Amino acid sequence: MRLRVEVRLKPGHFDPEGDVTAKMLRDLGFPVTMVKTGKVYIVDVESDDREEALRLAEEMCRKLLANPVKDDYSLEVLPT
Amino acid sequence: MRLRVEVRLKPGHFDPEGDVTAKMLRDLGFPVTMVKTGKVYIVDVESDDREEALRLAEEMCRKLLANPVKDDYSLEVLPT
Amino acid sequence: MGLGISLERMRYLKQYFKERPPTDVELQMIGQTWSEHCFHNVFKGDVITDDGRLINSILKTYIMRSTKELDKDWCISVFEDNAGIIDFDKGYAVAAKVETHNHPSAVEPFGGAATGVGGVIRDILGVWGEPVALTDVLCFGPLETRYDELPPGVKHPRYLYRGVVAGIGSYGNNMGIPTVSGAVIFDKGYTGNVVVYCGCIGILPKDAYVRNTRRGDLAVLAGGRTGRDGIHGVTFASAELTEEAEELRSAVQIPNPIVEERLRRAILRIRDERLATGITDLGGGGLSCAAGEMAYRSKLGVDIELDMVPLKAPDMAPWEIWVSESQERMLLSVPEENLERVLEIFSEEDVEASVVGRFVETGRVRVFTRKTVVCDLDLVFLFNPPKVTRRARIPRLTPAWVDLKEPIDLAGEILTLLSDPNIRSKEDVIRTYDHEVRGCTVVKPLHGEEAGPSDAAVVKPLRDSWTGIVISCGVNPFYPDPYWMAAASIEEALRNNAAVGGRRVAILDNFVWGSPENEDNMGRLLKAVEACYDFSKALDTPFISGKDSLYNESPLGPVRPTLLVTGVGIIPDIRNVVTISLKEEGSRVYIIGSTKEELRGSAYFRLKGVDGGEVPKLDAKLSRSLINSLIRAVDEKLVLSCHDLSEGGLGVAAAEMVVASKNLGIELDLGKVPSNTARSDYVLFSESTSRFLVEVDGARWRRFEELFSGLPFSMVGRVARGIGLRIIDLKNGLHELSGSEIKKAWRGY
Amino acid sequence: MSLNGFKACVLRTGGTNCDLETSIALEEVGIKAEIIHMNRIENKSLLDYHLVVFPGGFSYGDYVRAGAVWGKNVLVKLRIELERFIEEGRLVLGICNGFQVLVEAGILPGDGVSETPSAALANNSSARYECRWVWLRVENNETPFTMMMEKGEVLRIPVGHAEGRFLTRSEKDLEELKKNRQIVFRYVLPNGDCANGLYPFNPNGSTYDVAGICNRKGNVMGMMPHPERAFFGWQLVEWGKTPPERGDGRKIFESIVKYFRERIY
Ligand SMILES: Nc1ncnc2c1ncn2[C@@H]1O[C@H](COP(=O)(O)OP(=O)(O)O)[C@@H](O)[C@H]1O
Ligand SMILES: [Mg+2]
Repeated sequence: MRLRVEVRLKPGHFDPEGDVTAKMLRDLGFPVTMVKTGKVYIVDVESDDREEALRLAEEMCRKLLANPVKDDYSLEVLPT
Repeated sequence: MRLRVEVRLKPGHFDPEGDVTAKMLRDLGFPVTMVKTGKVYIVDVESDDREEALRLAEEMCRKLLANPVKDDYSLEVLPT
Repeated sequence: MGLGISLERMRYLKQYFKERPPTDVELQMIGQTWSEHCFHNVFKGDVITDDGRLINSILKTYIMRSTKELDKDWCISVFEDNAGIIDFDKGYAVAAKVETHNHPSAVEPFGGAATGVGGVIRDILGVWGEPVALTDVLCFGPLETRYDELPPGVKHPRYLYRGVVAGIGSYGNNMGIPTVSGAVIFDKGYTGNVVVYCGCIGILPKDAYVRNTRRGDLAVLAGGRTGRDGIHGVTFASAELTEEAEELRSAVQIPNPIVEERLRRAILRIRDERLATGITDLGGGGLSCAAGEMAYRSKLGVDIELDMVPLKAPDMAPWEIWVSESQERMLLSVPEENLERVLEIFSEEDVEASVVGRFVETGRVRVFTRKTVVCDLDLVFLFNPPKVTRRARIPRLTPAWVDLKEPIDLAGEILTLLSDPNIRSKEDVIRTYDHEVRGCTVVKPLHGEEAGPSDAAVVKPLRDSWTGIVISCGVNPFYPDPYWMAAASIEEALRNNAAVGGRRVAILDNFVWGSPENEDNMGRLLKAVEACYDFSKALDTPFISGKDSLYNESPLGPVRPTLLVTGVGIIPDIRNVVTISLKEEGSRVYIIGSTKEELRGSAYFRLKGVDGGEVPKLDAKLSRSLINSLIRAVDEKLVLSCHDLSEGGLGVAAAEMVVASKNLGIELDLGKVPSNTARSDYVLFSESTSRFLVEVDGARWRRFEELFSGLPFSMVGRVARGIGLRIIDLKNGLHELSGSEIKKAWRGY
Repeated sequence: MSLNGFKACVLRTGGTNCDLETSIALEEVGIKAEIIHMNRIENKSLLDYHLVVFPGGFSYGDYVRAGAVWGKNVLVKLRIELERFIEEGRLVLGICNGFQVLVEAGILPGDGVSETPSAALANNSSARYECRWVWLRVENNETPFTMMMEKGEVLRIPVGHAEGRFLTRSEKDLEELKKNRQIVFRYVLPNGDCANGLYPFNPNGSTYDVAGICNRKGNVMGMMPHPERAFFGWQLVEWGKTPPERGDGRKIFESIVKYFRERIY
């Protein structure tokens, strides 16, 4: 099963990478007011069960992909 | 207008970060066969026109956010 | 992009391929090997001047000749390998190399600058050196440039500045190599052509410098995978930057410092176990150049199997694999019996490594894919194409009179100069680079509690030796006379080195110039290299390495011709280094050297918008005597602090010493300065060469004066507490600046 | 064999880059330091050492998050041994990336090891890498790492990082840390007063100016500043006329020796 995990900073947290990207886009002449960044992981898990796959993904986030102190995440099962 | 830009490695392209992540997840006991990584940018542009906003985002990808050698990207206008 | 081969060379090529047509792999290899970037066609070719001279290779005639004539026994390898190598201490040698990465940085500033750093680090690894320090000199257009001044294809200087600085920092920081020295220059002459110099200094046990590839040795490719990034980087490096620059992003390599970090570990272990017979980095031209050069210099041939090369992307064509300039790769020649151990080390360090071929006796480079030959070239043919001939028109600088009223407010002029983008603090850049990693940095780029600008950086590379490497640079692109510009740059590198106590300086030249097909550009280049010979010889400082980047052209015209001279000196005991901060109330302040009305191209004249008068000239004999005496004074511990006089002259140098000091300032009497001018502003802002401001131990000044007897010098004031600068001008007027005013102007906060 | 017979294991993995200077600092105070790659840790037993050090660098290229991959890798490979190691009162020191690793591994600030981190070292509020000398105040001088210092003493040590902003889950967690005297170092002004977040004295925007913390027992410590870069007098940013004998960072290493000497294994 193919999952899509997106990890983003919790609201209100500094996003220096986003800030720098925004500045660079403005330097290039784009009318950009804000950029926020996030990470995407496309994960293939050996499981045919949607629920189980999502449960696994949840656990992956807790254990590795996100730091709960500063990150939010969202999960999605992708069609294959 | 708020845009969502997702930049991902082209299919078949070597993804060292994805490989490290997959290995780590497997070491943690997850039945993971593959991980591919990507980036998300949430970009606010000063434009009320959907088409123009998308065109700008396209250009941002060509000029900065994506590397034509290795990256694909997808664009989306987000509801605000 | 085309291959960029001249007509004459086309004929030579046709001649070689009488029997059969060349393959695409062969054509690509030839294109890369003969490129300006790899072959240094202009520096190694002929030059015909408009005054009727024929010069055979300006590199040999000027730069290499001086080194040869100076014949220093401490020069171990010069102009040959990836980096210049000089003797150090305790059986160790120092390796140094400086490169440019202008074109890539112009289209992809982060990746371009980062891979510039990555490349020069591999040059050090490529002579078995352990990198210990990095340098960077960056030139941008003015940050406040208006968008409507930029033609299509030219990126805004601010964008380039941000990207380049981030790229340099990211690579060095990730690899754990301190970036200790450099410069940042802003000028319209760089708006269309950003200039990015990256340098690396390394250290190696002298007996580990092995270059002995033998027949039968295996060609081992190690490091990152080969991808489509950086294809045609070398031809791109000589292309004019036009509107299509966007599309050229694919010619820029993609950096991955972590791969290089692991590669470094593995290479140094292989070095320490003496397992390989040869090594080189993959830079311009990728595998094609590395394999070809390694075979050619060992008088061998090489067979390469492209199928063995690990790829980043599927479906790469053979020629793409052959010339790809993907980063973080090295080629080693390994005797068969050591192969297992070599692969074991690579795998322990998580570095991918594959045997991709073998060195053979054929004298040819043969490339196979799926067992068929796709390239079979004679190396002698490949490395001896017809020479290129260029024409040079010798420049004659038109004299101009200066019409500038002497200002009343000298203090105000100093503050304005201190806040000039080219003079003010570069803290925003410097602090984003880790300059402390490795724990070897003795003199930091911003030194002292008050973080003043150091003249040179000092690192202590060996645990059980007090000897330090002193790294400095000289760059004066604003002096309009190329001959004296080069002279001043060389001497500035030496002066900066001496100011902290460095001596026995070796230098590196890096030319960034406009198209050599333009006779005026070529003429200016010729004058500059002439000065390189004259002054490296006269100042007794050999060139050990260098590089030229020509063809820096954009829709805004050629780049401002820029010569960077990097100085690598030593200090026998780092505990004797001299820094810029004032140390003691009441100690004496001396100026060394004489001040002349030499302000053409100076920061002061540029600020005032005037051009004229004389450029700073150099009396090499005097310079040597002054520097030698200064070094003796340092060794006798008479010098408490020191700063060289360069951009902004005496006024700025004195102010910068105040910036670096806590609660201490300088009283300065301009009437005491040995000079040939009657104007106070000229005394303050002249950029005459060979000058230093020195704080001397109040109790031992007589000895100091003795050391300088017969030379131009004078006590010009004292260090005082609680003041900034207190200047008495030639008419006995008083000009005062507080320490905090000075600091605020220079730091911007 | 070193003078004291004390042994440190300085771990490294791809991207670690401060292992050498950290080992030199250890050796200078008489601790035998062995640099060991994670790829070869299987052949070793941590229990042969008195001290484990996670040095600075960019382990795994900061993939996923700074320190995250190495942190989990440590759990996978060393968890049981490391728990016992800590339990027995042996010492663990994380510097810079090493601190990030200890937090991501759930070793700090907790007690023992937890699967999800309860603190974070987030991006600097200046949005960039910061290499500068800071002033640190010793908040707790009763840990094995600070025994040679005075409480309230101000140290001069440099930082070099882009992700050093210490965050806790909640105000309550922070109070807990204070109560348990787990805050070891704080960024302060040159005169020793709290930085209160003031840049550049607090170089990264850390909560409560936290620069280094320990576990409850005090035998695991992580800190963002680099004591190994302020070890020798000649490394210091200001000398006066001649280099001083020693830098403040040395006190951490000397404290470790003192602790070992006073404790019998
Ligand atoms: N303009 C120059 N001045 C002095 N030395 C040069 C110059 N160009 C090249 N060299 C020397 O030639 C050698 C090969 O240089 P280069 O082609 O840059 O090597 P690589 O491509 O391996 O980095 C080096 O030792 C370098 O110092
Ligand atoms: Mg090279």
